Amino acid sequence: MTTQITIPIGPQHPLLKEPLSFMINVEGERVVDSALRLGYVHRGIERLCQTKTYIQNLHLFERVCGICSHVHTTAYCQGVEALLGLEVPLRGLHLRTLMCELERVHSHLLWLGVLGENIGFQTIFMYAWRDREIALDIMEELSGGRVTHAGNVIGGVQIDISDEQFYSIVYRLNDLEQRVEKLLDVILHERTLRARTQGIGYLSPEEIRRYCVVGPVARASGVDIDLRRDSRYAAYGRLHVNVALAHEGDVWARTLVRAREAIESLRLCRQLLVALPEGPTRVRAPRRVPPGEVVSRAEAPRGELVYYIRSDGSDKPARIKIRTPTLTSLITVHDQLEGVETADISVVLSGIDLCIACADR
Amino acid sequence: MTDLLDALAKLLLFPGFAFLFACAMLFAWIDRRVIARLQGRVGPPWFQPLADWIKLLAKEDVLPVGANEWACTMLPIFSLAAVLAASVYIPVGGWSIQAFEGDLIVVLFLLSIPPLAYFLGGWATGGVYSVIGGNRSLLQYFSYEVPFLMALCSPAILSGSWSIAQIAARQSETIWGVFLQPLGFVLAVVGLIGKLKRVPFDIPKAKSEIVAGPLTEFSGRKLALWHLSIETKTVVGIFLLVNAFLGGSGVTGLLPPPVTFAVKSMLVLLLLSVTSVLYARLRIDQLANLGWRVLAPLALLQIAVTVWIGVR
Amino acid sequence: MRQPWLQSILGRCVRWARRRSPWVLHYNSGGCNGCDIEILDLLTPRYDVERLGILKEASPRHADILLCTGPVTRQSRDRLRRIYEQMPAPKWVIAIGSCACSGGVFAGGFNVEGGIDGLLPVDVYVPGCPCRPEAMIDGILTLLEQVQ
Amino acid sequence: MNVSQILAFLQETLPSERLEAQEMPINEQVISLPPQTLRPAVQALLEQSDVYHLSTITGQDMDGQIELLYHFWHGGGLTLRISLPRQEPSIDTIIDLIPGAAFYEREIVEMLGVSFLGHPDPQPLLLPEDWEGSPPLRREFALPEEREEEEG
Repeated sequence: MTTQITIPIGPQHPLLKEPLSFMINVEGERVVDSALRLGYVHRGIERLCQTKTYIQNLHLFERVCGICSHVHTTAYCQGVEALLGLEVPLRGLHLRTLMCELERVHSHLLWLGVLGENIGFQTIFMYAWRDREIALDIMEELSGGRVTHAGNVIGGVQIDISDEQFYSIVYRLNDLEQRVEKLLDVILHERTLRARTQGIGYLSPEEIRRYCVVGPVARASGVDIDLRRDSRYAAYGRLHVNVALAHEGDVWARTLVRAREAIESLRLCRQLLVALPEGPTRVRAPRRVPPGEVVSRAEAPRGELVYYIRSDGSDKPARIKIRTPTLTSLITVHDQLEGVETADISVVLSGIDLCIACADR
Repeated sequence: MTDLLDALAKLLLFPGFAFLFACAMLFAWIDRRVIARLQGRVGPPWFQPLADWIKLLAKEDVLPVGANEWACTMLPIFSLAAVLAASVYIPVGGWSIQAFEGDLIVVLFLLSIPPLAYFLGGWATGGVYSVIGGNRSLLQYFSYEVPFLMALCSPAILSGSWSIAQIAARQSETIWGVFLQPLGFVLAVVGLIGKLKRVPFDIPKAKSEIVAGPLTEFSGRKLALWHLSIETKTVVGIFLLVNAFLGGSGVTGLLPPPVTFAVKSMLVLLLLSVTSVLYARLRIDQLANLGWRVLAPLALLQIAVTVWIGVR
Repeated sequence: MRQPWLQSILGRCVRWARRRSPWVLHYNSGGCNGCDIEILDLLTPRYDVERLGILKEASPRHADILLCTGPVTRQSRDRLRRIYEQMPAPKWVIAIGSCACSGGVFAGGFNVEGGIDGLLPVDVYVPGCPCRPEAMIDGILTLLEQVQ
Repeated sequence: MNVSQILAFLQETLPSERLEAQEMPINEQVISLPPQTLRPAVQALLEQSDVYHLSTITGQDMDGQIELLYHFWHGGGLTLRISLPRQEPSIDTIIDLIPGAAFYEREIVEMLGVSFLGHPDPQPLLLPEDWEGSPPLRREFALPEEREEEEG
């Protein structure tokens, strides 16, 4: 049989939480070709931010993506602070990093749940999201927001932590670590999960390098890049980050990498809390930013996040360019999809951790 | 006249269609509730399946342009009718509406009609997801049906009768099929999961892949009938397994027959619910492999052993 | 079916069923994902809306309530309208989140057309950026109280 | 590999230019290149150094020219700065060297109207197909709000 049919995936499809359109040509049950259409969530943020002041933009950039909201403002604030020549107090840097790591835990657990749902494993979805609530609770307690936190300001953070909170948070982090380890155990041993994810969506290290892929997808193929260790921004210079690596390059390896990263993040959170210095959490920042340009990088849950900021001396940015990690892995989808079964489309797409709001901006 | 009334009451009320409908709602609720509890949730209230059903009945009934309206109306009815017809021959807690020597075969035959209606339903609406779902359901049908049939043959061979009531009676006198033929029971349960399209064999209606499979374009009353047909099929399938492997309503001790039967049915339902919590959905080729490389040979082995025992 | 008493009983049954079995469909027409993951959160153990009979459906044909998140972008506009048209009556729309209500922070962007109500008849507005799951449950229940 | 080494061998590949590295905050080095030397420079980077990761390409509308910034990451930041004329800007594509640049180039095509010579599929990435008017990141493009302000 050589007749091809076209399956539309999206913009509205249960597999996708956000709109994105894939036209997938199928021969029998095998994928022959795929075409991607982005832009359903394109809000023109890079243009819109030029009409807002640096402080208003904090609010906007937090909403580039609702999952990794804190790391967006981290990269943005870090860039603006560099332009201003501000030295953020150590306590502020620690708290900023703490939120980044909590966000990573929440993002990875969220992803694990979505993968579970996409391969028909409802229970994993329920358990991962139940455990994720612990991380959300801690973030809510610190900042007042479950998903967007408004924790970062230019010059530091506007959150602080008291002694009682310290103990309760450490206690809950330990609890969460045990739960994540249990989930990791399931990933390692559950046979149907392995049957669905092993050998699917393979990317070789060479492909990763050629497509400039970042984050857990790259690390699952054995490409060792992690800005937390390589760039040592925020408080990461004071920590020892163990980078989780795998070499299989398939969706299963990505699952493992993400689960191990979540455990490592919880460990980092404890390190950050124990070494939390005394002092102020922020310094005052002027409204106007001197002319100049800066490239600010941070490691989002999905990989390298790049902000390019140029100031012309006014209180509004002249140009801000955001490159989100999802865009890098979207390029590889076409290659990953070629030749897989139609049933595995959902596995491949969830494997790269789609965040269309990030990719479209 | 009284005979006729009696027969009608049996057919329509108990243990006929009304009873089956009530069971379908009850089983659907228990199933959802058990799954929810195992996933750490609360789950729906007891009237949930009924509310869903009434709501669907009262909703607008639309079909996409290009769908075959006649087929789309008739297929859910066919499917439901086949299940109801099968239920007539299955003894429930000691009562049965109809029985004759060989009704097992009739039931098995009638139970294989709904998958075909399901497949045709996918083609009749004509949506992409529906057609793919329909094709998958047919492929799946080929994978589970043979092991399922062979697994249900062995209790019949062992008890020397093709009547469901006879098989159940023989087992409750001697020893339950599940102890004598554990392999056969496992195969029958796996086959039943495939028949009911439950996780891990919910391939034809895989939500994240093809939306809702053949039912994607159905709405309103037709969807309600499809749901009812699937829910009654669950009940009939469970009752069949209870009769064929667990000794039916046979008295095992102190409990009266209807209670025994109810307890056994609940056990099988629990088994189905727990299985659907424990596994991820398989791929269609993985299911075909499982069906033909593992289940079918095992079923053959099972029959061979049964015949050998029967001869001795 | 002409008898008024029969009709009133049937009507009551249907209203009872509709209030207890709202199946929702979710479409993000351009939001930031924050509200979307909170909607998914409704299904999980802490909020578990299945106890209220709420199911998240995959096909527009099965759904009663359309949960819209995000502002309407130019590309999403036609798609959103089509999804709404595919849903069988009676159907309702809930705008979830500030941007679905009014455009929110994204109002004024070159690709953004504003809130959902410029396109579809919205029954309930749930503001918040992002909305808390409790607020969404409250929004759905507010809608159900009005169901006739 | 540090930036002075990179600068040295880039200078070797492009003997006719005078290359200089400027510093940007947060560990970033910027080297300005004329447009026609971009491809040889990228090729040299890929072949002779361990720089392979293109983070992104930023395009911006400066006063007299369109600027493209190719941001690389190799343990430190390296940015290649290219200036193009505002009228019909065009430059050679690099996606045959770095396939990962495909989306970034497409975005610059639609957002700034720069054409990439040799790009196999330069259709819009984010904007709707029926987009009319000037590319949204050009200076002459005004948001509805800004238009009202100008008129009012």
